[in-house]
Amino acid sequence: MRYALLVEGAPYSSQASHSALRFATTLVARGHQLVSVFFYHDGVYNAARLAAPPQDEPHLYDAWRSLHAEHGTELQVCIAAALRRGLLDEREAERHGKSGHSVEPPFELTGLGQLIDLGQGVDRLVTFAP
Amino acid sequence: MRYALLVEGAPYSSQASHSALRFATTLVARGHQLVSVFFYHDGVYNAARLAAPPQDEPHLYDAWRSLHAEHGTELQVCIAAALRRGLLDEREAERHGKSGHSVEPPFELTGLGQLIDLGQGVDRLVTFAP
Amino acid sequence: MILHILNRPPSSSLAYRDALAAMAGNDRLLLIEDGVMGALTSQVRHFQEIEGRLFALREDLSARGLEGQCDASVLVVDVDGFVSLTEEADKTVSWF
Amino acid sequence: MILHILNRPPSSSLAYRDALAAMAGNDRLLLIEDGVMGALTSQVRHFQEIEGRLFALREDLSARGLEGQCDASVLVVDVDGFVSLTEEADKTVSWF
Amino acid sequence: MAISSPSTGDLLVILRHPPHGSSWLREGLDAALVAAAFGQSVSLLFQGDGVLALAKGQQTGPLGQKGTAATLDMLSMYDIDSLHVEETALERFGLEAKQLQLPARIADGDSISHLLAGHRLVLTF
Amino acid sequence: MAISSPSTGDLLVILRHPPHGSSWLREGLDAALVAAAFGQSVSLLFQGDGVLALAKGQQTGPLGQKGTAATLDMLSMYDIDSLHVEETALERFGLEAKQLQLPARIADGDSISHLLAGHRLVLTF
Repeated sequence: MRYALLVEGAPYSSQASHSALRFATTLVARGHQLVSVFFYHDGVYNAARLAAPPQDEPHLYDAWRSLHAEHGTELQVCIAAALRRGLLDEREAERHGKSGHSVEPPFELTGLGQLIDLGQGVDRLVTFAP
Repeated sequence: MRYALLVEGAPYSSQASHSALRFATTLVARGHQLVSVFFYHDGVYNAARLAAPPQDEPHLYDAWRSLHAEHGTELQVCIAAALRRGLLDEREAERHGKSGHSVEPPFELTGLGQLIDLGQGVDRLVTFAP
Repeated sequence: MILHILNRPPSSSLAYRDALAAMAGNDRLLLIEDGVMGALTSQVRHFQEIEGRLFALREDLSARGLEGQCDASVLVVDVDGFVSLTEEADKTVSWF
Repeated sequence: MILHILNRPPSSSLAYRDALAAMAGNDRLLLIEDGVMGALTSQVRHFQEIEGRLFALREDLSARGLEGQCDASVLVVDVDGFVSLTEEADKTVSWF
Repeated sequence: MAISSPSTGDLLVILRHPPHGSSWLREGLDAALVAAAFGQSVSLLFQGDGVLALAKGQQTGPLGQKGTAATLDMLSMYDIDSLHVEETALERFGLEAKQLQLPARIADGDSISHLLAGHRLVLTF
Repeated sequence: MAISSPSTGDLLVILRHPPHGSSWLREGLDAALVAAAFGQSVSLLFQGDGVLALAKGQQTGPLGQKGTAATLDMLSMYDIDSLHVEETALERFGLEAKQLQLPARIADGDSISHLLAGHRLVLTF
């Protein structure tokens, strides 16, 4: 089946990201396709490229990147939720006249319409909330 | 009296930052001194320098900066809570080998001991949680 | 006297129960943010045991269009009154 | 059949009430994260009306040291079983 | 005003959080508006604390925080007129349907589960 | 093992959240450890869902998420031995004091309010 996940919890604040990653690797192992993870609400903080967790804790940012590298899963971040929270890619940073950026590929800022498309286009959408 | 605030909610996700700022301006207007605002838990996201909220919504990051500029209130961010969430100043970015930074003055990364110092050193510590 | 501050409504969160369990006989409780929903006449029974010591923040009631439905037993204060309550208390404790 | 997913415990959050109100007669409810506290024998009465359709995630029980206190009426599944439940359902709805 | 209330459609958005205290309500309404703009048939269910989204007389919050009352006025522009409000939640807050900012159909237990079953996608906020 | 339990001190940390589901518990324990390292007298109150922090047999979470059981073992190294656990919460979960990972004094309503009154600073997590 084709799956998508909706992640709405900030990393390290709630278990949502941990649960979603655990679910993601399991569903892929069962032969399903994970098309995309969409980040909304505080879930957008998962895309913060500078995350520097302690070495004895899971590195969630790297885990998302691995998911993309190994399974081609898209990492889509709601742009409206991200901008107000300080998560800008190079293009948005330039557009807002800011020096530096906080989001980079494979995470991509995208409209909320992508979530709606996913919800209708995949077989299962599973939400992990804080 | 000497006050400090503890802010634990992410901006735009919960009302905590709005409430704290409203309380802050009111207490200063009543003649009290606001020594410091300490950011912990998801409150550390208030220090994200790239925040770009819509123009018709309150700009919380700028509001914190004004509080510092007008009243000398320190803006202290728990460094352990910040690093794992991707909030690094120039020094920490260099120390972790990252290009770019996401926190800059007047926000300062500091140890949790500062919160304890504040709690014992001021007359009132008021917590705004998500 | 301690000022307790609660920002969750009793209609969805049981945080109010922990707050009440920790209150001494002369402590006060201030409802703020979504917590002001507890001040409605339909909800205020959850705070029956502290009648006379229950406050609600006027600005947060107004923003939600609830000022007219706030129970008469609740002491409504504005933000200036909130600061004043913290002055009068020995310390504050927040529940969420 | 819808798979409902709940991550809040009935001991502090009333989210379970909204989930139960939305469940049809053959829907299932899976407790995950802090929600697994609802599977304890001391708490499971909150889910009496859906006995036989109440699941709890084994890994989240174990992490909390609660596997031994999980009520016998609760169907315990591992993450593989969680994925399997989503396969069998028409869709999933999360409550928090 | 007539209240249309199909219990089927493309997307059901369940709104369980009250205005101002968090961004859940606004983010849920945004999802509904975007889906409608994409031509999907959208229903809203105001459940639990979410029924307070429909209270009359809401204002801006501290520092001018916008709230969601103005967004509700946009629903009809986007042809979202399948609005449902949980009966037990209305009773819990002592509200009556006629006191609400918008007309909404009263939903009891059975009609709520029918709403969930009747929509291709269900999102909770 | 003797349980000392002063109801007075510099800092009372109230822990109301269970392990793993959020970072509240860990961040509250961190605040307690830092205060103790600064030479302050610290008491802990496990209240509500927070009593589950004391459950035996906790393990790491998904992806190796650390949890807080190991941190509890550090409390005595920092001379934090004023531990209190809410009686009604223990009963709610069917737990008995002897089943807990660490010895803690049972706190009823009166002793909880005395704890709050007796500490210079109270932080809730």
